[in-house]
Amino acid sequence: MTRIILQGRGAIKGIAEGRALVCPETIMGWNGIDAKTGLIIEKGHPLEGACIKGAVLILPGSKGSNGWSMHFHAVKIAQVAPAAMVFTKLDSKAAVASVVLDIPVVTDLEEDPFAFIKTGNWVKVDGNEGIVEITER
Amino acid sequence: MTRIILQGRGAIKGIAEGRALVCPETIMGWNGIDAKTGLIIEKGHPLEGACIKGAVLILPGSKGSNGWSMHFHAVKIAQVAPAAMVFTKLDSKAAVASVVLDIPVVTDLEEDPFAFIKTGNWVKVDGNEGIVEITER
Amino acid sequence: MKLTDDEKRLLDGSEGKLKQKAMEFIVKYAQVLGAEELCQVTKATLFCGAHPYLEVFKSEDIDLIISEMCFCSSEKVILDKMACYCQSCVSPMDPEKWAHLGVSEEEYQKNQEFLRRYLAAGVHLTGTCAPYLVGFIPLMGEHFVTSESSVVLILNSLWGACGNGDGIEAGFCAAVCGRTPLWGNHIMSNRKGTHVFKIESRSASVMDWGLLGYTIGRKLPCHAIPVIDGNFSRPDLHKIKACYAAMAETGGPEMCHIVGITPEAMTLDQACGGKPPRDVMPITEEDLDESLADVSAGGRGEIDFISLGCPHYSIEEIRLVADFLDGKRISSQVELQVWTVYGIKAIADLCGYTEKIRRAGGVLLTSSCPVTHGKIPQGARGMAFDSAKQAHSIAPITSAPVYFGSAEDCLKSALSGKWEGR
Amino acid sequence: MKLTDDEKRLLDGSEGKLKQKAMEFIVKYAQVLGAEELCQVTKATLFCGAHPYLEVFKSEDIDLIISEMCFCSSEKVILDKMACYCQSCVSPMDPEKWAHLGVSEEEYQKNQEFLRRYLAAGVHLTGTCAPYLVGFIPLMGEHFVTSESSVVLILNSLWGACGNGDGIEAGFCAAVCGRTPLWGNHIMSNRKGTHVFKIESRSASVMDWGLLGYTIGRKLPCHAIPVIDGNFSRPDLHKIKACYAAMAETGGPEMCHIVGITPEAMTLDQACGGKPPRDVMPITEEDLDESLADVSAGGRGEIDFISLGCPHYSIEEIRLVADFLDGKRISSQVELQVWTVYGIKAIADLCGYTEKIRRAGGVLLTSSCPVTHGKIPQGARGMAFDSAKQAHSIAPITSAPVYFGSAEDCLKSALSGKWEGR
Ligand code: F3S
Ligand code: F3S
Repeated sequence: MTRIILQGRGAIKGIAEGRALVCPETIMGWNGIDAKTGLIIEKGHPLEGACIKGAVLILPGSKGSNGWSMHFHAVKIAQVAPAAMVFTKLDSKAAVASVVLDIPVVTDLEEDPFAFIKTGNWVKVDGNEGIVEITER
Repeated sequence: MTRIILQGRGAIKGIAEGRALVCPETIMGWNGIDAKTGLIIEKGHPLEGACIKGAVLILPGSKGSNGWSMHFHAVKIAQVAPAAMVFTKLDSKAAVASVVLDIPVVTDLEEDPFAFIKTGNWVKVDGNEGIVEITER
Repeated sequence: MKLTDDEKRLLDGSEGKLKQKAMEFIVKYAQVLGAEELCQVTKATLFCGAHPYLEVFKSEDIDLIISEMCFCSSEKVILDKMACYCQSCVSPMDPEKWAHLGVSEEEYQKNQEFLRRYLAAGVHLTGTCAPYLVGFIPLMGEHFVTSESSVVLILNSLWGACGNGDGIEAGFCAAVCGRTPLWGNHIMSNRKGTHVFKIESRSASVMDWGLLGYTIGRKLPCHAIPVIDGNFSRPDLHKIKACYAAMAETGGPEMCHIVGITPEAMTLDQACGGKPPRDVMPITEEDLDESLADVSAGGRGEIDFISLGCPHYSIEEIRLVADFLDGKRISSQVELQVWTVYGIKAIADLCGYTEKIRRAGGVLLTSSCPVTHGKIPQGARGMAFDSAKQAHSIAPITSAPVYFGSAEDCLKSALSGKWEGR
Repeated sequence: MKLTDDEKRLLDGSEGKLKQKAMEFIVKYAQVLGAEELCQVTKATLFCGAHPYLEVFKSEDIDLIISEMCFCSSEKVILDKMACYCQSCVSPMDPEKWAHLGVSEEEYQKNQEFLRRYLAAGVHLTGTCAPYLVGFIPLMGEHFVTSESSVVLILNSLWGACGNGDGIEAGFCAAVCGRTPLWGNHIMSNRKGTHVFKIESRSASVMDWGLLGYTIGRKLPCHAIPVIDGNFSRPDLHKIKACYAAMAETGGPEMCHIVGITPEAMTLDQACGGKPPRDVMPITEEDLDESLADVSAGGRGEIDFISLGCPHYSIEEIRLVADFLDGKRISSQVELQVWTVYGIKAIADLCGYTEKIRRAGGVLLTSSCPVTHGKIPQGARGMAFDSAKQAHSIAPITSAPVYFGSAEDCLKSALSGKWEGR
């Protein structure tokens, strides 16, 4: 069991942990996530069928419609929200989704998170300190 | 009796002569000329009440609405058109009015026509050669 | 003159008599200007309808009238097809509420007959002097023609599109053959500012911007391109259209840079093309007051005619009127007209704004304006407008005192029947 | 974070609970971004109506729904007044022909109830994803928010106005407190191109430009700003909106320079801010063909649903459809929808375009689109669109083959009932 620590900027405060869902191509909002179940439904997405509930999403940013945040909002209301999120870099849609979800978010990491985090890793996101801690197991 | 010759560019061909109406501030189209009589009706214009029929208009250019040419067009249909026109410099509205009236027009004079031509002078406009000939009497 | 093969075909009649006549006009126009080639026109607003100026041409044959008055052709040509995206400008009446304006059935039918000709040839009946409010959006460097002077200023200055003031006939000819002389504003390097106006006056309200435009138009020599610089507060589209409409009324500019706002004027230096301006003039509070005194009768005289919406109102401007009037009732002696685009009125209907204005005693009208229809009340005791352009154009054709003020001044006056502005 | 005194008052509740909640959201949003101050928002398009995404929130109390879903406030706040010029974006139905779409009376009433709330607070019910077609015109440097991704691209790129993609909640909050973080596209120096696309492919038609946008969106990395350069033929607004809508669908850009056309990109060098781009990619015929194969099923399958007007059609685009269909009759198996803005449809009514489309068997609708209302026919055998965006968004929610082609391809298919495009 190795433990890796990445330093970044805490965008939303709080500490949470969960299983990583790593999406190097990000997820679409519209037709990307089923609001009621939290399942990834984007056609051809490597994680199609995975559930974001309680997971730690590792994303480069957002894509597609200006409704990106609203789909995460719906997911939150349906109580299938992720536990935390890590962004390579924030764009405005990703930032709004972060505020809406109000879960720990870290961004602007000193190293590329996609080089260190694999789907299934246990990841702890500390939005207070801007730290992402990865446990491979 | 002196005779002065100004050289310019012939914009519309043909030769015509008449009494000069000199308008250093030009004339408005809309509310500037009465289409049926050819009378200058612009309030406060130095030549208010003068008739453009058969006259040689000396103008710096156009002013006001894009309907400038259409008022001269109406004047032409009503057979109260001027005989010729002299412009310091053509703008697009003055050029369209020139085409519409299809009377001799000279522009781009080597000297300032307002320095040489007074209302009432007899002026011959030669659009073929680009010459304006002024007879003071 | 350099003509392309397509242009030669238009000129030699291969594309029909109409296009030939139009092309002949455009080529002659180009020669008068000294232009060496033509450019392609892709958008046009045209002065369609049974306008009073057509009455000098005595004929019952509408095709003959159009041939002569639009295409300068004494030979009859049939207007069958436009070459580009065309919209109609204002006509002399509202397409539905014409009777309200005192238009006779006969006048209405005649106007309809004209409009139907243009429609059949492909001209959208938008009926507006604010075509940009319903999607008339040329891009930077795109060539347009228009029958409305404020539209020339707005599209050139705000969007970097290219158009000259031309004239009604040149507009029709260009729209039919798809060409206009490559001259003036159609050449980017000709569009540099020559006269800089340093704003030192107020510039907060739509009314302030109307007075600014009026003042600049007054002070500007012929053939000059003004640059608005100095201490002004950032305008929006409503202020810009009030400003440019007034400016085109008192002066002749077709391009007006606003430093930091219009795209060819991100800096003063860019606006002037890196050259020193020919003149730099301040615009002071006193200048604005002088303009106000020029365009508006002072005092608290009786008002019985008020018209808002010059250039035509946007949906937001209509809402401000509707909100002001909501639950109020205007003076019974006052006729209050609010002018907009047909399509924008539809949105106002849906939003309930039209009804709020109606209940208060006013009326929302489209596709014309008092200056254009000319049916202003005889023997009015006083008229008020929130447009310096409209006030300035109406003054010579009425003996009533004409007042200019803000929309709110006008609305307050509608309630009291007396001028409530400055 | 630097807040002005006015902003502090908004935040401390002096301006009421609603503005406080909105301001709290905006400040938090700014902090997440790392923005140091806010800027003033003067124009907004907002996602109003009883949208399906709201259904996760189980409540009959519309104020509670709006509080949570628009303002992220679990406490009830009353939406009483917007702080700037606001228009509604698409809602899930046509305001008049909703029954035609299979919307129930109950759904209609619920939508109306939502819309009335927004209207009362000052939101114009324009109901469109093409707000610029009815006068939504921010100037260069003016700050706007919008719920529609193609609008972000168009207003930033074409007019130099300033907006980010944000999100629905951020849009509502900004429109209510009049502020948004001064970050991203709101800062002129952040808007420089990073990735240059050299066009080597066809670029003549609206369809070509749709494929261009689709392709650039596919190829573009996250957080990049594309620059269109190379050999393309000059686009007009119709081509631009097809291009940008597709680009925002397949990628995430919010600014896209077009060299020589968009005002911040008069030269390639200006577009890139004088720096070498991070990448230069060609766009070839093969790229466009690949995109076409990706977005459109091939072959000549049966078609029973066709929708045009994404983004909403302009009056000119409607006329082209009306002229094509005039005197023809579409296949009885085909439902042909043409979508536009409510105000533009009014002009189409006046011009007789609506009637020509109706007589041919099609229908002109407003204020929504198939992607938004979701009422696409169950068990359709094939669907066709002239928008790469619409085709791409519909594909995942239907099992029918989805075709993309030109408007003409779609109209020919409407006549034959079979796909007539490539
Ligand atoms: S045409 Fe329009 S610009 Fe004013 S004078 Fe009439 S409302
Ligand atoms: S909202 Fe508009 S942009 Fe297209 S997907 Fe619908 S028509």
